Amino acid sequence: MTASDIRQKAWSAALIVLFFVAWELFCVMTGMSDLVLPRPSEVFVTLYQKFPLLWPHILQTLATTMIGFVLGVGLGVVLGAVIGVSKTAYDTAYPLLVGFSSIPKVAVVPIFVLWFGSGSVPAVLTALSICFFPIVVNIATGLATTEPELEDVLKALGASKLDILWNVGLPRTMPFFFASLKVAISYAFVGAVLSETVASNRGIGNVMMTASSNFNVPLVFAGLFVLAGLGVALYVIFSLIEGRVTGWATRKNDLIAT
Amino acid sequence: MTASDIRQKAWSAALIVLFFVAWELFCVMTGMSDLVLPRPSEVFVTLYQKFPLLWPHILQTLATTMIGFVLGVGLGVVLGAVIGVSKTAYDTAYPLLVGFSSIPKVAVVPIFVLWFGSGSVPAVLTALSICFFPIVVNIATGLATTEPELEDVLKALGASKLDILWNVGLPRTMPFFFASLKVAISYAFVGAVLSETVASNRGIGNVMMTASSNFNVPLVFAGLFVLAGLGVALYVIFSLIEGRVTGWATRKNDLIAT
Amino acid sequence: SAQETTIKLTLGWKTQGSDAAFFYAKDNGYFKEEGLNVVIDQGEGSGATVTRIMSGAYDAGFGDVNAIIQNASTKPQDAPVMVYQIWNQPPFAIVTKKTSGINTIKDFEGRTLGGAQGTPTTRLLPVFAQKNKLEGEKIKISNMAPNLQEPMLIKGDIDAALVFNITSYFNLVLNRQDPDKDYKWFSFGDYGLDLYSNGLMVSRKLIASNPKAVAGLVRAVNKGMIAVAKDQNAGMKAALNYDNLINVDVEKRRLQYSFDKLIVSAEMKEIGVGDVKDDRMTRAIGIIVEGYQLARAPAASEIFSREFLPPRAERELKYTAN
Amino acid sequence: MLASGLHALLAMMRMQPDSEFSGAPVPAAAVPVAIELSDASVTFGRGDRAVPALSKTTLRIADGEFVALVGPSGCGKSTILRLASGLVQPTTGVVIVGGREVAARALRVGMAFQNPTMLPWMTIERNIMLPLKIVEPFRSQFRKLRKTEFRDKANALLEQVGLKGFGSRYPWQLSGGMLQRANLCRALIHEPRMLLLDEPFGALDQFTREELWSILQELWMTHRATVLLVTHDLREAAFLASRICVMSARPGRIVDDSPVTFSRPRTVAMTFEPDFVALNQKLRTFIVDARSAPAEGA
Amino acid sequence: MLASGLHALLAMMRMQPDSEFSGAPVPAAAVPVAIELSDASVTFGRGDRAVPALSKTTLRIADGEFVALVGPSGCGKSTILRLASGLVQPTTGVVIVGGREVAARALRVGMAFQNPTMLPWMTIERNIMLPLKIVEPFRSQFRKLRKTEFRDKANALLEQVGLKGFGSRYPWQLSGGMLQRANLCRALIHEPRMLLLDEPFGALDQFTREELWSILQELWMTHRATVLLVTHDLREAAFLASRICVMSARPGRIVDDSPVTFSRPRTVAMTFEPDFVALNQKLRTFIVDARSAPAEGA
Ligand SMILES: Nc1ncnc2c1ncn2[C@@H]1O[C@H](COP(=O)(O)OP(=O)(O)OP(=O)(O)O)[C@@H](O)[C@H]1O
Ligand SMILES: Nc1ncnc2c1ncn2[C@@H]1O[C@H](COP(=O)(O)OP(=O)(O)OP(=O)(O)O)[C@@H](O)[C@H]1O
Ligand SMILES: [Mg+2]
Ligand SMILES: [Mg+2]
Repeated sequence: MTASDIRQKAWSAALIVLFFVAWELFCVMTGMSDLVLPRPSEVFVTLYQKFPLLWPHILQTLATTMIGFVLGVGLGVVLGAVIGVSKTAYDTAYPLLVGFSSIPKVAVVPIFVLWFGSGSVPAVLTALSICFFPIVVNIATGLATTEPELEDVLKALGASKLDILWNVGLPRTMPFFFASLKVAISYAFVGAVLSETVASNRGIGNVMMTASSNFNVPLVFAGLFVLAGLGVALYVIFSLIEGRVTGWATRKNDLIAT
Repeated sequence: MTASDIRQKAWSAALIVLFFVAWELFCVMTGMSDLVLPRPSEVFVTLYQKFPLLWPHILQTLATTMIGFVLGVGLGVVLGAVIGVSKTAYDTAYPLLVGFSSIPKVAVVPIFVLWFGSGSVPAVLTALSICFFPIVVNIATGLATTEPELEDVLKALGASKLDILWNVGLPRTMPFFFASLKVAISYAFVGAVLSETVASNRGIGNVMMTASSNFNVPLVFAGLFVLAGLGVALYVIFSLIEGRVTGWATRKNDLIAT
Repeated sequence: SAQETTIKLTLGWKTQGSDAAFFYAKDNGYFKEEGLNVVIDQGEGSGATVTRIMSGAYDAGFGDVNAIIQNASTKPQDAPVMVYQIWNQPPFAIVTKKTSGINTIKDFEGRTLGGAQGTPTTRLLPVFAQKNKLEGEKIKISNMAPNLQEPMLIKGDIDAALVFNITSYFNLVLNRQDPDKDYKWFSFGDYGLDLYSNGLMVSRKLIASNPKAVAGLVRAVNKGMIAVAKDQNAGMKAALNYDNLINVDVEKRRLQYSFDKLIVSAEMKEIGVGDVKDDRMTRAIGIIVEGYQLARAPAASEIFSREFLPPRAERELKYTAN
Repeated sequence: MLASGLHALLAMMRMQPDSEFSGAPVPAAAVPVAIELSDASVTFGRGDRAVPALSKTTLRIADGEFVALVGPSGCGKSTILRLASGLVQPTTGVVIVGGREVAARALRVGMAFQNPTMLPWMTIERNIMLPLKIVEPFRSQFRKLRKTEFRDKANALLEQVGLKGFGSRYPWQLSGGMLQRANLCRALIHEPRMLLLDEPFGALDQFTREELWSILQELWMTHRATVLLVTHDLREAAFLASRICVMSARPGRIVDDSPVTFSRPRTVAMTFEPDFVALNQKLRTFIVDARSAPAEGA
Repeated sequence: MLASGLHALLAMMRMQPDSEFSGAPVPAAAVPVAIELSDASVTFGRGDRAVPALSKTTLRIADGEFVALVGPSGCGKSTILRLASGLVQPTTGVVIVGGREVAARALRVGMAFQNPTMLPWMTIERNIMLPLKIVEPFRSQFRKLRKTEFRDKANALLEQVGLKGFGSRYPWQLSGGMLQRANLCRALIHEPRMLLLDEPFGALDQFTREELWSILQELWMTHRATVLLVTHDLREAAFLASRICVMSARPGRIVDDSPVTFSRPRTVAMTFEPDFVALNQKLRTFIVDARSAPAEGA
């Protein structure tokens, strides 16, 4: 089991490496200009060289993203729970939320800047406002589709709505909550960076914007790689938590007896 | 029942109207400059007056968004199915996808523009690339958490993996597929508009860009309202389909016998 | 310094060498001497500087006077005021490859020009055409983000680009082109559009509430300008100190370019750095009003205020490239 | 454990544990009514799609009675249990439980569903402790005692039904019959005043079943909760109940309601005695009649 | 319907429908083996968390045999069925079904799970038609016939089990017993060569149950599919099976394997005859012994 697990992981890692190799080859073979799409090797070299410079910006972006993300998750869970439980909330809030998230957040950043000045606060708010919607949707759907049979177990005991939500609705929704976290964390990064490109003197977004106005495309891509890396790192952390929390839902994989 | 249904809807509509009234009051009371946050009444007036001008742009954005969305859904379902079914695909593709979606698409649009020229193609591609991820995640999670008991029904008949996917996995995943559609359609609009602001001669994004450089913020917001409206309209359409397809999952609401 | 006044100042764009005067003034304590605590933020466009100030988020900024004219037309009470005109030559230009076969502006007819929406260059093209008797409707415009213009021009997707020369020149450099040898520049200033452009502007609120601070700010920036004109290397040191990500070689050239092409002119030598000529300003307003089809032509005094300028003698700028 | 919890329970209950109980149905006048269905009917769905599940039914169960409900498949037995537990509201008529119209919180209810629905994210132990987490007076002590006293309580119950050591398993790791026994434990753990059991022994072999009969009988004789038991096994009904109600085919009604007068405690051996067999026989005929009512879908 | 589908089926089967069948187990040498477990054991999980579900078991079922499997709760009966259907792979030993090692596609299998799992997004009718959608030769005609012949087939089966008119309902609109009957229909609809029934009548009242016994017996006598039936009801086992295997407590083994020689067709009346009662009695003792084996959790 552990051996096959390692083989599995090695195989996946190999495929990921393959992806970068294919990209490299594609650039070399088509003679792609590094002003359009730099070779990954070039990007990694740039990343390595500029890392000391990038580091404070990485911390800045990571911090704002995480704060926005955590707040977004909190807001998303609460809204999702309300929408999943109340029909009126569903009919009212859903259209407003869908409408709100159809709006490019770039248009909202200047408003945040006006109210809170440039820098971290707009980045946090943008990350929040871009990442909470997938969570709302998945929590609400999870709650709305909870099997009534499971809820009956608690209802028969005279449990309150809150008891039912807490003991049945939310646990049942966990797999989809974690699924939405994967989407939310990616988008939180996008939001924070977006805000940084518009209004901030620090952060990866700012670096990328500066680099891009200098046509330093490898540095832009180094920024993108950093973002991707951060996203993946957080994804891995959530995956580990997810494995513990939602094991019951993916029990299928356990059933193979060997 | 129908009477209470109508009351319900009326109540929701009232709350939505209330939202705009609150916004209006907020602007009036804080003496907010319309350069930052125009009053909704102002926006609606602008929208009404400029509607004939906006109309071709709306069609353009709607068309590119829909094409990108449909392609994104297709891609999302396929990728989600692969990831949900295969452990290797899960380990390989998930990190790459999370990485990719942590990248602000603004950074990718110029590449699309340089390859495919300015106009509709980059808009479609951006919409696609921004909207498929929530679908992948929800399909994959839905498949991974399908109750093995349900799959056993087909497995015992000697059904192929594809049969099981088609007859158990996908139907079981439908509620979460529709949930992700709500997220995806919003983001598809964001993507298309984003691309239009970068390079295009038509579309809401283009209008908003021009309006914003003219300091015509009410027109920018009119564009945002159009986007929100389109998002909500499509959400309503999906909701209707969803109601038919996933009624079994939300049967809870039917059980109240009266 | 408990009585220090905080002033939030926004640049026109991300950190650029041409902003060196601000960084130099800050680093050398010129602002402090005036009792000011100036917080410098990067900007999102020289037009957006005006919105940022109008919305109240910033007190001052480095931005485009033409955007003030636009806003002053409709919101005279809110529009910021230019208090120190830094670039007295317009950077608006059309650039094309020498191989494109465009030799005179007449050749633009029937061609596709790439332009960023709403930038003065793009917006003033009809006036440009009209003043030079071109058939405007024959010139096609393709909208694109500013940083796509040069790549699309190089790639041949567009025949010419509507640009700011100071930006585009260095974008071409960064795209490994030779902007002097292989490109042809048509500057709007040479074709009847004699406009002013970027300078230091402040909000009306600040003028009303703290005119002393405004005067101090202008004085400090003026000292910075004069110092940087003498020693660009010191200017670049200050810029690097503000933002360690800049490309010093290119930005230093950009700084020098700004002096060469946009700041040092016959007019500047005559009236000193920071000032404008009212009649030229009035003409410029006329051009903008026409180009943007504004409802009202603001007076030059609404746009530019001479009130805070240091005496002429203190505004004697001697530029020596080093 | 069950014995240990007894003292607290008895203090809360009005009845003496060792009253020489005859097995006869408690006269309705003497003892308060625990469950009362008055002309209650249930129809699921609306309009064309309406499905009558239960015809107008009147049923009165006294506090402390043990009533068995038998009848053909689909006649509405589970529906009556769901009415009593407040999970379903009557379409017409009234349901009063523990003196109040809405049943849910009126009495401390223990319910064993026909389909043993365990929450899949909890171990069996935690599933069984669920009522303690929800229902007062246990609820307020849950955080304190869940790792000690309450868990012991759950494990003692599990041991009694032959599931010692399975507490830490997840529901899907148990066989059908094991799940059903765990389900029974969950219905009992909070010492309910009203016990609603929907075929609690259906998936068990005869011997396990008979053992559990005796345990349940003993429990009832000490605690005297009101019990409503749905079963298909007439022997089971006759063994356990003090009164048996027979229902007709869908949509059901109660067509017979007879006391069971055998003395307690009853033994498995008694079920082979002529009196007992005769009762069974009588019930059989009722059900044969009941089934003959046409049962068609909408 | 069942009769109408017969001709096609018989053509595919090697056996003559009306051979005068004695009820004795078919000798292994004479008839091909349909299911063969050789020293097959099943352990769920790994390491510390390993749960032995089935001890090394050897069981050989000939083509066309009707075998009943009885034993205490949790002894591994369902596990044997899952082995035979290929849902579970043996931890040790070999399972050969229809001559091939991986069971799934070896034989046309009809399985009724202990817990009637219907797909909740399909009506009962469509649930029942599921095997026709998957299994050849029906599969290739499914698109053409699903609105006509196949649907009629499903509805005829539903009528036979007393669920006429319920085809258009959804699973959650049916009672426990009704679901179980629908579950049986799904196991039968594609005229399987091998029938795996896990307590198919557990939730049904005695009469419905006896009716279905007769239907199943009739079906088997005509089609001669191999049947493996898990049940807790010894009368049921003796009525239906031609061979009864008794299992010991968890982890189970087969402790007794005896033929049932009563002539066919058997009737309900026969179950009260002394011979029959004696067989039951004998089985009871086996099970009492089997249960006495200690059954503890890990
Ligand atoms: N949620 C529901 N929606 C529609 N009809 C329902 C629903 N629940 C039950 N019914 C119908 O109500 C009738 C009675 O169901 P109930 O479950 O009470 O039967 P039962 O007596 O418990 O049967 P069984 O012995 O088979 O469990 C059945 O015909 C069933 O089809
Ligand atoms: N997925 C699983 N994981 C772990 N243990 C399991 C799993 N499935 C079954 N078991 C264990 O295997 C043993 C045998 O289970 P099985 O379902 O075969 O019993 P059974 O004979 O059918 O019992 P019943 O008559 O109660 O249905 C049980 O002890 C059970 O706990
Ligand atoms: Mg029932
Ligand atoms: Mg079983």
